[in-house]
Amino acid sequence: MILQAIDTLVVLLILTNLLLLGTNRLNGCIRMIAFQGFLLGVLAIFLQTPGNPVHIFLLAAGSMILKGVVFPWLLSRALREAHVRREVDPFVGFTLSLIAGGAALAVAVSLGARLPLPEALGSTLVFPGALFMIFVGFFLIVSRRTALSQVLGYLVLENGIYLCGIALIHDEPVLIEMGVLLDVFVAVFIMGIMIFHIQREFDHIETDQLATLKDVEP
Amino acid sequence: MLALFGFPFWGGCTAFLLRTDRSRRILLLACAILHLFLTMAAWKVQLRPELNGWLALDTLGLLFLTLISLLFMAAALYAVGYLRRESHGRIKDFEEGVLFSNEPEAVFIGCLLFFLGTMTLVTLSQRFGLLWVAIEATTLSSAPLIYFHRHHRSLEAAWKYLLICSVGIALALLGSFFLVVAAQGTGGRTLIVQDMVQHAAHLRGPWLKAAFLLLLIGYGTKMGLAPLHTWLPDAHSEAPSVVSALLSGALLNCAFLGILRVVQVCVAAGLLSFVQGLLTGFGLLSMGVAAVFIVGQADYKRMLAYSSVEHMGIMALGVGLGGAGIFGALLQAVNHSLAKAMLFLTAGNILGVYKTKTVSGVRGALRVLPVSGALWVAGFLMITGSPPFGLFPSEFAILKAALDGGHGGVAAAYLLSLALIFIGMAGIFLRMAQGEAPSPRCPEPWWSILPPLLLGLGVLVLGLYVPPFLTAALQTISRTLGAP
Amino acid sequence: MLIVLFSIGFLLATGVCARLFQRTAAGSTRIGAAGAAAGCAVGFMAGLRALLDGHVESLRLPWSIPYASFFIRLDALSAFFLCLIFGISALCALYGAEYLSVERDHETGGSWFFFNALVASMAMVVLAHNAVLFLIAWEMMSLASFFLVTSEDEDPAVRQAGRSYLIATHLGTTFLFALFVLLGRSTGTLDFDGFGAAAGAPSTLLFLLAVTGFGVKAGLVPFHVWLPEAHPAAPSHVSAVMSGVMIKTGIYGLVRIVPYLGWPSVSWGGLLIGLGSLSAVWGILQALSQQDIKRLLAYSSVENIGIITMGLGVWLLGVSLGSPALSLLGLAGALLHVLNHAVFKSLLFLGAGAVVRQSGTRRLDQMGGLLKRMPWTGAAFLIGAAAVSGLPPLNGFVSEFLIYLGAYRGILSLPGASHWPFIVVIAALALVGGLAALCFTKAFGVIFLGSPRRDREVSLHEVGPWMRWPMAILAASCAFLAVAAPWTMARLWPGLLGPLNDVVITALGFSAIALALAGARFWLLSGRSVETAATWGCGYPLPTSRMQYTASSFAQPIVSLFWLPLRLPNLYEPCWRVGERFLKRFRWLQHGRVQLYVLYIMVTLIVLMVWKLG
Amino acid sequence: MIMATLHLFMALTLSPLLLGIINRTKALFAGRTGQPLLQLYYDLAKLLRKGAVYSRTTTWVFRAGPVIGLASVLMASALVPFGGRPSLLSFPGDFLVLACLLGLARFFTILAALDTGSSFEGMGASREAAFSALAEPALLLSLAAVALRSGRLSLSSMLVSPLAWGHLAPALWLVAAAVFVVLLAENARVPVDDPATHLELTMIHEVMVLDHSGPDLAFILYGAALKLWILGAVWVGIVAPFGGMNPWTGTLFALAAILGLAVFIGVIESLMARLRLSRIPPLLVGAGVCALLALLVARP
Repeated sequence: MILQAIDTLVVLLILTNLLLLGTNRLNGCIRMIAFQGFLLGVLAIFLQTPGNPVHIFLLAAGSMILKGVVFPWLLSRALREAHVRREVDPFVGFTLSLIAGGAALAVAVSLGARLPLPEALGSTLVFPGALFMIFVGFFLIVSRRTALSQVLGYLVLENGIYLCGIALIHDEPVLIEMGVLLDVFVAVFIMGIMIFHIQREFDHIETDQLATLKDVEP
Repeated sequence: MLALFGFPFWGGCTAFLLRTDRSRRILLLACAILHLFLTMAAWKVQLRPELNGWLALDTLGLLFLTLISLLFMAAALYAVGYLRRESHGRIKDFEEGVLFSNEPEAVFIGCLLFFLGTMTLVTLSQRFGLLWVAIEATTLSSAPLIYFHRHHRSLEAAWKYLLICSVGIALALLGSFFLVVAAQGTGGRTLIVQDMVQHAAHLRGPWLKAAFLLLLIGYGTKMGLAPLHTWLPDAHSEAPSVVSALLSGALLNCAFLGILRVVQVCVAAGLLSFVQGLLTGFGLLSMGVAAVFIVGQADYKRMLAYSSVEHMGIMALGVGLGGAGIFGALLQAVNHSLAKAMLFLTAGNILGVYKTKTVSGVRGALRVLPVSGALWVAGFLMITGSPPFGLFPSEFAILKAALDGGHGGVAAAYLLSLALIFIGMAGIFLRMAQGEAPSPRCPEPWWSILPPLLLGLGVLVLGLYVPPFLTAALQTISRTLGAP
Repeated sequence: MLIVLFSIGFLLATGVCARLFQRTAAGSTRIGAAGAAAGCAVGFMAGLRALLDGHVESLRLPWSIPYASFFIRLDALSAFFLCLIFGISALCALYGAEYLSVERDHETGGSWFFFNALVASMAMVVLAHNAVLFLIAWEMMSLASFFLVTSEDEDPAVRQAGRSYLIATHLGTTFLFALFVLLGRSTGTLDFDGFGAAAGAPSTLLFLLAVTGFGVKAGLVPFHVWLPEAHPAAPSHVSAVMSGVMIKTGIYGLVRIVPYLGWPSVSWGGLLIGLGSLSAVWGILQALSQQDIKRLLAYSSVENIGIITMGLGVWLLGVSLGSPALSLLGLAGALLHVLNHAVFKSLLFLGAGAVVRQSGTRRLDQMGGLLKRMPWTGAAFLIGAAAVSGLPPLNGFVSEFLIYLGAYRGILSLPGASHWPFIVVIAALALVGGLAALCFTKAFGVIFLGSPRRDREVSLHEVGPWMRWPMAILAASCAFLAVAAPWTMARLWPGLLGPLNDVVITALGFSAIALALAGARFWLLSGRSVETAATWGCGYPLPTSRMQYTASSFAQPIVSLFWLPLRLPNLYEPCWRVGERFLKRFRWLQHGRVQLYVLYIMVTLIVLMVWKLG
Repeated sequence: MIMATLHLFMALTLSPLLLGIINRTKALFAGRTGQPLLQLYYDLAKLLRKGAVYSRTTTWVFRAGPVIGLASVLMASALVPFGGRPSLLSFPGDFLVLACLLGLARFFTILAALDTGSSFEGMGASREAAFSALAEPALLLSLAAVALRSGRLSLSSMLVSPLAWGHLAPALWLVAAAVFVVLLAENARVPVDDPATHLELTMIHEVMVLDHSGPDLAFILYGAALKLWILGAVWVGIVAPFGGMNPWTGTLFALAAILGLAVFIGVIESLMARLRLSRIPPLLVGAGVCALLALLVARP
C-alpha cells in the first residue's frame, strides 16, 4: 500500500519534470514547481514513516510551505516584475528537450539499478527518480536562456537532491534538514532579488546579455 | 566559541539598524578587532566542543580561522577608508561611461559581518551537514558584496557566482547525503568528523567514494578548481578590491577546508590513493588552466583571480602528492591567503588612481604610487614563489614531495606551469609598475598602505622563519591527512 | 667565518640605511657606498686569510624553513670566490659613488640598497652549504641585480632587458630547484654534505639540469640571450659587478655541484667544451659586430665564460679519463680565468662607464680621440683591452695558457679517439684570441685614438678621483696577477709552479726588453729634430675627422665572413610566441555563458562518476 | 747554452739578410740587378740616425707601438730553436707564448695605426687583424700535430728530435703547407700581401706603418725581418729537423735551409700574383683545415 503510494508519487514527480521540459510558459513552470514541492512534502511522510512523528511533520510541513507556497510566490512576483511570459528560443528546443528527458530517464533507471542501494529505501523507483530530477535540473539550467528558467532548473535540481535525502536518510536530527530548507530559501530569495535587478538593468531577463565577462579574444 | 561566530551575526544585524555610516564603520572595526582577539585567545585556551560535538575547534579549523581573522582585520581597516572614499551619489563607470550607484553601506557592512560569521562557522563546524550549511551561507552572504557597485557587470558576476556556486553546493549536499549512507550502521554519531574518522574502517567504500567525488566537485566549485572555477575570475574582478581580497584569501580556503575534512575521513577509511589521484589531477588541471589565462591577460584583477585558481591547484596538488606535500600545501594556503589579499588590496589602490582595470592602461605605478607600486612588485615576487618570500618554501616542499614520490611527470608539469605563469605575470606586473609616470605622484592614505604592507611583511617573515608553533600545527594537521 | 658573516650583515644594514635616508641623494650615496666599500674590505681580508690559511670552517644552525638549515662553509673554493666578490665590489662601490652623483636627480637610496644586497647575496651564495639557503641567496642575487638593471626604467629598452633577464634567470633557477631536489632525494636534508651518496636520478640528467640552471646565470651560449641586453642596461658600476662577478656564480655552482654527481662521463666534458667553444666564438663574433660599447663588453663576457667553460670541460675530461695533470690544468685555468676576467672585465666596464658618462653616448662611432682628453681612463682601458685579448705580460694570457696547455696535454697523453674535444679547444681558443684582439683594438682604437668624431668630444675632460682610482687599481691588478700567478696558484696546486714560472719569466723578460728599447729610442731621439705635422692623407688634401675608419668598417672583413651566424635570430622569442598562441587557443573555455559553465560541472561529474566508480 | 746564444746572435744579425735575398731573387727573375743584398742594413743604419716626425693626432700609443712590437719579437726570438739545438728559453707550451708575443706585437702595431686617425691606416689595420685572426688556428693546430708526433710540448724538443716522418709523409706535408701559408700571411708576403705595391688601397702591412719615421720605422722594419726569421726557423725545424747531428753541422744546414726558404719565397713572389682580398680568408682557413687533417693523421 505504502509502496504503491510512493511509486505513484514518484511517477507524478517524473511527469512534472517532463512537463517542465516541454513547456515554454514560465507561469506554468512555476506552478509545476509548486506542485513538486507539495508532492515532496507528501513523499516525506511516506518515506520517513518509521521515524519520529514530530520530525516527519516538521519536514513535510516545511517542504510543503517553502517549496509549495513561498518559492512559487517569490518567483511569480519576479515574473510579474519582469514582464516575461514565455521562454522564447531556448538553446535546446522543447521537443528535443523531451527526447533528452526520456534518455535521461533511461540513464537514471539504469544507474539506479547498478548502484548498491541501502535496503531502507522505500521503493526501487525513488532513487532513479531523484537522479532523473537532478539531470533535468541540470538540463534546464544549461539549455534555457532566461534567468528565471535557470532558477527553476536549480529548484528542480535541489528537489532531486532533497528527494534523495528524504529517501536515504532516516535517523538524522531535524536541524540540518531545516537548515537545508532555510538555505535554499535564502538562495532563491536572493536569486529572486537578482532577477529583479537583472530585469531593471537589462529590461528583460535573458542571460544572453549576461555574457560580457569573458576571456575570449575579440 | 559560540561568541566567536555569534557576535559577527549580531554585528551584522546591528549594522542594518544603525543610522549613521560612521557608527557602522566603528562597529565593523570593533567586530574585526574582537574577532581577532578571540581567535588569538583560542590559540592559548583549549576550547571544549559545543552543541553535542557539532562545533569544535581543532588545529585545522584554528589555522584557517586565524587566517580569516587576520584577513578580515586587514580588510576592515581598508574598507573603512575605502567606504569613505567611495562617494554616495551616482558614479560614472570608467569602463563604459554609464552611471551607477553603490550599494547602501548598511547592506555592505552587514553582509561583510555576516560573511565573517559564516566563514567562522565553516572553520568551527565538525558536522558535515553543518559544514554544508555554513559554506552555502558564505555564498549567500558574499553575493551582495560582489554586487556593491550596482552596474551590469558586477550584477552579471554576482549572478554567475550565485548560480554556479549554488549548483556546486547542491552537489555537495548530495555528497553529504551519500556520506550519511556510507556511515549508516557503523556506530558513532554519523557525520561528525571525529567519529567518522574513528569508525572509518566500517564505512561503506563505494558510497564513500561517491560521496567524496560529489563533495570534491561541490566544494571544488567553490574553491575554484578547474574546470569548475568559471565564476571566479568574474566575481573577483568585479567585486570591490577589499571583497576580492576576502574572497580569494579567506573564502577559497574555507572551501578547501571542506574538502580537507572529507579527505580526513577518506584517508582514515583507506582511500588514500583514490583521493590523491583525484586531487593531483584537479591540481594540475587548475594550474594549466590558470597558465592559459594568465599569459597575456589584459585585466589585472582577472589575472589575480586566475592566480588564485593556480594556487588552489597547487594546494590540491600538494595534498594529492601526500607526505611532505601536505605540509607544503597547508603552508601554501597560509602564505597564499596573505599574499593574495595583499595583492588585491594593492590592486585596489592602483585601480583607485588609474581608474582602469586593463593592464595596458597602467604605467609607471612605481612612480605615481611609490609604496603601492613597490608592494605590487613585491607581491608579484611573492605570488610567483620567489625567495625570500613565504611561497617559496611551500612550493619547494611540494616539488620535493613530487620528486621524492617518483612522480617525475607531475613535477615537470608543475614546474612548467609555474614557469609559464611566471613569464605571463612578469609581463603584466612589470609593465604596470615600471615606465614613465603618466601623472604626478599621488598621495597614498595610510589606510590604503598599512594593511597590504602588514600582510606582505607577514609573507616575508614566513619565507625566512616559520614559527615553531606553526610548524607543529601544520605537522599535526598533515598527520590527519595521511602524512606519515 | 664570523668576520665574513659580519661583513654580510654590515652590507645589508648599510643598504637599508641608504634606503631609509634617501632624502638627499648625496647622503644615501655616502652611506651606501661607504658601507659597501668598508664591508667588502673587511670581507675581502677575511676571505683572503681563509684562502691563504687553507683550513675549512663551517657553521651550522637549525632553521625552521622546511628542508633548510643555516649551514655555511668556508673552504678554499668559497674563499676564492669571496675574495673575488668582495674585492671587485668594493672598487665598483667607490666608483659608483661618483658615477651616480652627477646628472641623476632622482633618489639613489634604492640603488645602493640593491647594490649592497647584491654583494651580500653573492657572498651568501658561495658560502651556502644547504640547498634551500643556496637557492634563497641565489634568487636574492638575481632579484637585486634585476632591480639594479631596471633602475633607469623610463627607457623601454631597459624595461625589455630587465624583463628578459628576470624571466631567464627565474627559469634557470627552476632547473636548479629540480636539480637540488633530485640530488637530495636519497637523504632527508638538503645539506650539500648529504648529496652524492646515492643520487636519486640518472646522473647525466642531473648534469644537464646543472648545466642549464647554472649556464643561464653564467651566460653560456644557448642561454645567454639575457646577458647582452641586461648588462648594458645597468649603470656601469653595476654592469662591472654583474659581468665581472655575478655571472661567475654560475661557474661556482658548476664547480661546486658537479663533484657531487658522481664519476663524470666523458660526454660531460665534451658537452662543456662544445658549449664553451660555441659561447666563446659566438660571443666574440657578436662583440665584434656591436656598435654599443657596453653591448660589446657584454658579448665579450659571453666569450670569456666560454673560455672558462672550456677549461671546466678539460677538467671533467681529465677526471673521467683518469689524468690528474689534465684535470688540474683545466680546473686551475678555469678558476684563474674567472679571477682574471673579473678583474679586466670590471676594469673595462668601469672605463666604458667613465667614457659613456662623460660623452653621453654609448655608440662607438660617435667617439674618438678620447685618450688625449681622458688619459687615465684611456690607459686603464688599454691595459684591460690587452688583458682581455689574452696578451702577455698581462693576466688574461696566463689563464688561457693553462687551458691551452691542458688541451695540448690531452692530445699528447690520451688515445686518439678522445682527441676531438681538445682539438676543438685549441682551434676555438686560437680563433677567439685573434678575434678578441681585433675586437678590442677596434674598441680602444675607435674610442680613444684618432681624433674626435663629434664636436662635443673635443671639450671632454677626465673623470674624478673616485672613478679614476678604482680603475687604476684594477689595471695594476691585471699586471700584478700575471706576475703573482705562479706563486698564488702554487699555494693551492704545487704542480703548477713549473709551467707558470717560465711563462712569467718570459713576460718579465719582455718587459725588460721593452723598457730597454724605450730607453734606446729616447737616447736615439734626444738631440735630434722631433717635429709634428698632420697625418699623411696619402695625397688627399682635406682629410676630416669624419673620414676616419669607423668601428663597423674596421670589423667588416670578419663580419662579412661570418654573416650567417651573426644574423641568426633569437629563437626564444618566436618559440614563446608560438606557445602563447597555443595557450590562447584555449581561451574560448571562458566564453562568458553561465549555462555552459554549469555544463562543465555536469560533465566533470559524469566523467568522474563513470571513470572512478563505474 | 753557447750554441743557443750563438743562434740567437745569428737571428739578430742575419735576419735582415733574408729580405735582401728575397728581393735579389725577385730581381733575378725580373731580369733586373736589384737592390744590394744588404740594403736593409743600410736602411736601418740610416733611419736610426734620423729624427722623427709625428702626426698631431697621435698620442703615446703611437710612440709605444714600435717599441713594444720590437720587444715582443726580440723576446720571441729567444724561444725558437735553430739547427737542432734547444733555444735559450724553453719550457712546455713555449710555442703558445711565442704566438701570443707575436699577437702582442700585432696588437700594438694596429693601435699605432689607428692612432693616426688616417682612414688608410685604419683599413690596413683592419685587414691585418682579420687575417691574422684566421691564421692563428692554423699555426696552433699545426704545432699540435707536431707536438703529437714528437710527444713533447716545448718547441726545443718538438723541433729538435730527428723525426721519422717517413711513412707518415702526408702529415708532414700538410703541416709544412699550413705553416708556410701562415708564414706568408704573417710576414705580409705574396700572395697575401704585396710589399712592393705602391697603391695604399691594396696594402695591408705597409699601409699601417705609413706615418712612422726615424728610429720608430727602423724598429718596425727590423722587427718584421726578425719575425720572418722566427717563423722561418720554425718552418725549417718542422720540415728538416737537424737534431742528432754535430751542432756546427746542424747550424750550417739550418742556415742553408732558412736562406733557401728566402729564395723559395722570392721565387713564389716572382711567379705568383697577389690574391684578391676576398680570396685570402679561404686560403687561411684552408691552411687551418690542412693542419686539422695533419693532426688527425699524425700518430705518435
